[in-house]
Amino acid sequence: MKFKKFITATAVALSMMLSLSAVAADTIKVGVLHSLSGTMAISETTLKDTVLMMIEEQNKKGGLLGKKLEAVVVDPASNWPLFAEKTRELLTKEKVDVIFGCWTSVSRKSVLPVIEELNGLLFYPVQYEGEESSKNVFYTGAAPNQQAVPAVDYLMNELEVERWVLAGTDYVYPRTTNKILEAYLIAKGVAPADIMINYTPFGHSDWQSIVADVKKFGSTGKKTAVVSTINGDANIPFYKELGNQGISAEDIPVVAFSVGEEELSGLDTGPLVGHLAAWNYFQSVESDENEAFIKKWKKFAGKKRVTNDPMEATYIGFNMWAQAVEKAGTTEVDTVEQAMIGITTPNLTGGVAVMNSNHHLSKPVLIGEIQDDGQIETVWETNGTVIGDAWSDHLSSSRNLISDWTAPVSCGNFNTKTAKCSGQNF
Amino acid sequence: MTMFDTVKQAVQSLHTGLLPETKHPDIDISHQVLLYVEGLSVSFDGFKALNDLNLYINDGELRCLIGANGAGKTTLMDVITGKTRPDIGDVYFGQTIDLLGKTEAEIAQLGIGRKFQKPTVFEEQSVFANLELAMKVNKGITSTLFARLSPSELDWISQVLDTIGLKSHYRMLAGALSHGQKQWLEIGMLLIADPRLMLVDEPVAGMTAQETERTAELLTSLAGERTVVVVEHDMEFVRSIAKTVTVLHQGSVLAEGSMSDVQNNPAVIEVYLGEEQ
Amino acid sequence: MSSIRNHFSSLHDLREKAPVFLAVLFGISIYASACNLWLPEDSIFYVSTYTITLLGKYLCYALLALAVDVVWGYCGILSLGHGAFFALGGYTMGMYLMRQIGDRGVYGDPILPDFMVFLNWQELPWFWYGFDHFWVAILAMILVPGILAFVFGWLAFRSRVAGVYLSIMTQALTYALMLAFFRNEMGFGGNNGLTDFKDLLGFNLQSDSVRVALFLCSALVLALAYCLSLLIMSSRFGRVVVGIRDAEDRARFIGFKTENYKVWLFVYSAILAAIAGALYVPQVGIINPGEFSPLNSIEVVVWVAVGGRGTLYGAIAGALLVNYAKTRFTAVFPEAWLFALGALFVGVTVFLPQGLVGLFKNKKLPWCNRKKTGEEQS
Amino acid sequence: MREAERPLVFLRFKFIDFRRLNGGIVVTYLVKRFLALMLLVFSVGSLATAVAETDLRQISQQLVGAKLKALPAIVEQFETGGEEALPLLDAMLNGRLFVRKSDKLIVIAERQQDGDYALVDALSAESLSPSPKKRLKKVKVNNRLRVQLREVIARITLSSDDPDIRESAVRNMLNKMSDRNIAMLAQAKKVETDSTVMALIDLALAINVLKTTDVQAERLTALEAIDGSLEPIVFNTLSALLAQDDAGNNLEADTAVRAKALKIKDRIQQKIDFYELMEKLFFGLSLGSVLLLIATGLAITFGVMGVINMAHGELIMIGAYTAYVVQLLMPNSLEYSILVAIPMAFLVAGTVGVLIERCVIRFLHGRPLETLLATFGISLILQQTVRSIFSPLNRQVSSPSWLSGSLDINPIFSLTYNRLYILLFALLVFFILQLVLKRTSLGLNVRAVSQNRSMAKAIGIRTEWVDAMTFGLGSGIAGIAGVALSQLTNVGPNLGQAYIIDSFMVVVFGGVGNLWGTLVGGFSLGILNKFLEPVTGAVLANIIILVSIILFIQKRPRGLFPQKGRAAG
Repeated sequence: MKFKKFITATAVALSMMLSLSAVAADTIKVGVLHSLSGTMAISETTLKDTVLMMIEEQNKKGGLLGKKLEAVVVDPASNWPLFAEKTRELLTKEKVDVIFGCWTSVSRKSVLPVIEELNGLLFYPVQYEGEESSKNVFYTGAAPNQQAVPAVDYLMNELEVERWVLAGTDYVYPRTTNKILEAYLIAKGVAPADIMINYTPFGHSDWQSIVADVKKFGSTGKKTAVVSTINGDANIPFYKELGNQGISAEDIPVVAFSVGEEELSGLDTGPLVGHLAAWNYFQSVESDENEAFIKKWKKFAGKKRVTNDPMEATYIGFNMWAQAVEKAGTTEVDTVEQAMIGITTPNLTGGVAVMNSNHHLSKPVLIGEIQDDGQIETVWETNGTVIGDAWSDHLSSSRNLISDWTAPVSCGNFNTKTAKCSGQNF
Repeated sequence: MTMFDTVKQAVQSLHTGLLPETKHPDIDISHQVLLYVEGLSVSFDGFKALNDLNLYINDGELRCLIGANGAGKTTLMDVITGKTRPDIGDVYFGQTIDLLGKTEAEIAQLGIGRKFQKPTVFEEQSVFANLELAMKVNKGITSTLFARLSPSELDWISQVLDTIGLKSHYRMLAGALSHGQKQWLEIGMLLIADPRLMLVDEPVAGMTAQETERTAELLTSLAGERTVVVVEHDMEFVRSIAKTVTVLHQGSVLAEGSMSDVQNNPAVIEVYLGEEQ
Repeated sequence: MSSIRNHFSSLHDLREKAPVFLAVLFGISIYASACNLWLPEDSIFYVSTYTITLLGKYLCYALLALAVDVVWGYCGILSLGHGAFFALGGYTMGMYLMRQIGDRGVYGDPILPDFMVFLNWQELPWFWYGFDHFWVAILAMILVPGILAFVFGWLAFRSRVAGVYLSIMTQALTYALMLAFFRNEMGFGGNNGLTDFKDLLGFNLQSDSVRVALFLCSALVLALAYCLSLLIMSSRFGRVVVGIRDAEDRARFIGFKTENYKVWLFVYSAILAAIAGALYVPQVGIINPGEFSPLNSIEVVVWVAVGGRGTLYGAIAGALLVNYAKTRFTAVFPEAWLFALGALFVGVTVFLPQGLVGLFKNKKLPWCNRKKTGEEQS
Repeated sequence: MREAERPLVFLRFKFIDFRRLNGGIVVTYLVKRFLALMLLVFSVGSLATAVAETDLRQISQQLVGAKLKALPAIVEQFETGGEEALPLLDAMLNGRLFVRKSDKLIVIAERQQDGDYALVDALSAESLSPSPKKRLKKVKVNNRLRVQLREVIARITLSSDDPDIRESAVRNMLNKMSDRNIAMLAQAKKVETDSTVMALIDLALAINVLKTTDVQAERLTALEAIDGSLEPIVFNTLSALLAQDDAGNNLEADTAVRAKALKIKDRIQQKIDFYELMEKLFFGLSLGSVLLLIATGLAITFGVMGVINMAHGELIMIGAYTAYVVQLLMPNSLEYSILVAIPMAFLVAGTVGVLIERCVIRFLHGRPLETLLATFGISLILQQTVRSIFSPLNRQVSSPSWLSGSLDINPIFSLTYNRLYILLFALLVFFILQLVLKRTSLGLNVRAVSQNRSMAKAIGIRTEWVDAMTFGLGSGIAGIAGVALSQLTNVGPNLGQAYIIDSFMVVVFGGVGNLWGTLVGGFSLGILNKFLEPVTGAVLANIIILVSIILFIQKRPRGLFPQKGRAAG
């Protein structure tokens, strides 16, 4: 008898531990998949807060389709396999209707198979290396042609740069970006000897030799610039070393793609002043939308908080999704996905963002100089917007690929030469 | 049956092939000498622990080494068993086997057993397992992986347990034994390994008078059959077992001879016994 | 006294200890699998695929913990680099899975994995050859970590590097490997690692039944590894190893070439870790250099310490418990996880050197006691 | 390569035509002289007519509301203002030039502690009442303008009284050899008294001669004048002289000039090679000094006490955060806060160390592996604590001015001050520590306990106290290392983790229990790294070093300088 009872008790306990059925509710669930701990928490926590702010605001407006929005926040802890696991949790356990999340490329790559398998919807708000277009993902950050290429154009045309240092952290985004830039520069007639490429590990802090090399490279009398895809932590020591070795922004300007207001806040920006950053948004941009957004953000998150480009991308992504849901009248993924294409919403720089059929946005490109108060002042911008290009035209491997999620192509990587769509699971 | 008989019987049974024979390489003792130590010097950081030491141990002999602390007794044992490499000198086992190039395990497998100054047994394992591990069997990995105790091995362990008086404690963890019992266990581990040469470092420390007496008997009974080198501070004990005594002083041999010879040696009296009296 | 012979045979231990463990392990796995496969989704007993995958992951961690326990708990070799073997095993499996993608990659290249295409590599590096065959991957999974462990162990143990030195060296080893695998030139996908797997042996990795099968497979392998380790540890070999842990000099002076034993055990453990890694990768769907990070390896050690080192089931229980706690904890209170983990480290080492298992042992649960005294009398 | 002011372009073309004529050399020379004369008259004239302040004010008022594109023309006008305009230009260069919105006055603003800005009239230098930032509008400046500003400032300061300022002015013009600048330099040469500045001017003129003249004798003399100079421009000029076109033909026709240039270039190249070696050595020593600093504390806790302190990195981090907090507490004296931070960091990290020892480590005596795990747990807790208090964002400790910039030994070899000071500081810390261990009673006790604990206890040394103090000492030094690191890298919760493996490697490589080993180990690893890096890249260099240490330890398990003796056996 006792034994039987024991068995039953164990079985009940087991099923309690293992099976947790979700309670159906009449809310629309929004998954937030940003690391709140670990190395990426610094950057990602801000985006989590942005999504929460947007949800709060949307709920004040009465929610969507007559339902309230409910945020489901999980912490993938900067651990890439955990991103996949948490995505599965969000989609199968929590049954969220959309996910806003990821920062690093590797986290997106980790999430991708799961989100495609379970047919979820992900909004990815960070500038990235391109070379991807999934049916289930909308890329609201910049593709290389919306950040790197225009920045190089600016340096070449406005600052008459002739010699190029492409310095980056050794991971896929800098690798791809530099590959694209190298091809681009050579196509523009820059001699290979005038391009120096350098990779450093994450968190590199001893920049003495590299900066000395850059100095040497730049002392041949030709105007030299550094195109930096150096990641996060490694930046400050890099700029400091530049300053200490007597290289000023006028001598050798550095244009960075991953240094934004958030990274600069609270820092002594002395050594960085005059160096450049290329983004699609700066907090300093003067527009009504931006002013309102900054005000809301400071009210929501605190007076000292700054805004940055991935936040704008999140803002645009969220607004577009809300519009698409209203337009589709449902949160069902396939319908929303189709409804998304062609949606327009005001961006924060006074223009309009359009979601293109390749799941990438049209964005303006801004080049700014870093100021001593940690803000970035626009010094140049593109005329109008640039359409995000999922597959770079400058890489031999992807030259023939296009992405178009409307019929009749309906493919993320359609080879225009062979007229074939490869690598899709559906 | 006295314990000598037990041991002798056990040793005989071993030799008559009860145990799977692991062959000792032939040790050439044509000159009666089992262990040659010649011109041995060891220094630590400038301190000469052994200084041009010469020592010859005959086969079957029971030799006592005495000397003040720091005289080099333990270092000598370390060198013989391969733990310490000398700066210069030779150590030969028999006529032909050079011990210096060999590791501890190889030396042990040649038939040189050692008991440490501080009793060292496998504390987390039972007395039985301690003896099992020390037994003279193939020590290779494959054979230990698939080893099963044969009845004769079991008997052999049982006899040694009797000899060392731990029969009733065979399941006990060695760590739970008293200091004296650990000494016995370690002696048992020496016995069961069936060594040709036994190096015994302070065997009676921590033993009662009675146990000391038994140890003395045991060691004397072992001599002849095997060669025993004992290091001991307890003069009474040394006197009771020793035929030949070697006095070490500052890393070299000061005197050698019978106990009484040594006791009357003026040099010894000055540096060692003199201090004691 | 004659009973002792039985007691000293490995099979005895297996008969004694394994059945309970196996019953619990298989009971839970089969229950969960059945609930997943045959119950409708709205049943309250339904176990989601998410849970299955999670459990599968735990089992892989448990196997890794077992591997660490074998060297640390039994032989006193504290390896802070077992994550390296785990990751290497994972990479070999990942390479196989990568090759299985074939021309279904985004660039549609029939041979080159995507990351090679976009790094402009023209042909497959030599070390990727053969990985389209499962058996090559399996062979590599055993050989690569095995040989690494052998070379490292052979060098380290022969020159008597031990204790904390060895721990620091193992940590340096995994750190060096992490840096190496981060490099894109290495040809293992750099920081992104290997991902977007499609199928394994022709089965679609994303189908529920394959996930369940993988989970059951993990359970089976864990059970096998447990039994094998139990056999080894209760053989004379196991006693030698424990002897080496407690008094290495003594073991040497009774004729054991301890370094050989250690190398052997280290290689065995590395292979177990590699198998764990290989099972882990298809279940979580990604392998990247983060797995080499020294922090991961140290975390494994704490699982073992929490469970109780020197007992195989302790290590397994520790891995399952800590990971379950981690999943729960990080969901509720992410900020505090590091505090909890840190406190666990300190608490266990200071107050529970024997781990949770030790807690039960010291309490002298009635049935343990009875058995012991009973045997004492026989 | 040749830069010319726009109005001169036409003439320059003419002049090239002249050169093409056979026997036109003399004519060319005359034209050149003529041009110089013209410019001279122009510039002297502009300097002579010192512009009254009112005119300057007029110019400066154009800045109000000016677009970025209009600014270069305005800046150009300031040159006529001479030294009067310098403060304004300097402020503009540094982004401190503002327009007061109320009266459109151009002011130089400096942020005060209370957040308001102290204002000074940009031209009259008259102090004005402070104003909040809202009421000011910054005069925009970008890189292009900065370049121009520097040139204008250089031209103005060419006649400065201070030879150092003149030197930097000449150096600035060296890289912008317009004919106008050359003319100014030639003029300045006549009145120059300082030999260094004179040499630089000569150099500039000589390079100009090389570029513009065909007279062999003059060019050879010019080559002589630039011989041995390490200015990059000299090397570039020589390279240009020796350059070949795509077909392999020499661009320079004059073989004598070429031969001489080649000789000089080789000589300079040799020097450059030598200084590059020196530079690498310095980089290596500098990296080594960082390694030494982070490892010294560990050498004490690990080497002397045998405690594996995995929280060592976090103690370094605590030191760095202490520097940050000290800086927050003394916002008025940023220049010296770092000096205050050093003893503070020692105390704070030392106290934390003592706490760790008292609360955890003493229970784990003789169980090194457990200590390793427990201290690792502590490191996680410390990290998360810091993250909770200071946020996960990186904090930055700003560098005082005496720690910024570099000591220029010659144009191609300079030592950055922060690295230089850290190198000296590391050595200082090391030797003080040696003194403490050798000469004080604490040191004696520490050594006694480390060699024979029970004996030390028996003779009445309070081993527990000594343990705590030793651990505190090691931790305190880790804290000091943190202050030094705060000058080099980010101060963040992960700071410690980045260094823990490195510091263990140094200690193990150098030999545990031997501080000298740590010194040699740190420096040799640093130098090795910096010599490998250019060949293999930073990542591979790191890997190679790690692997070689692993192999080295197999060969010499006790490191470079093993502790000998029976105790070690």
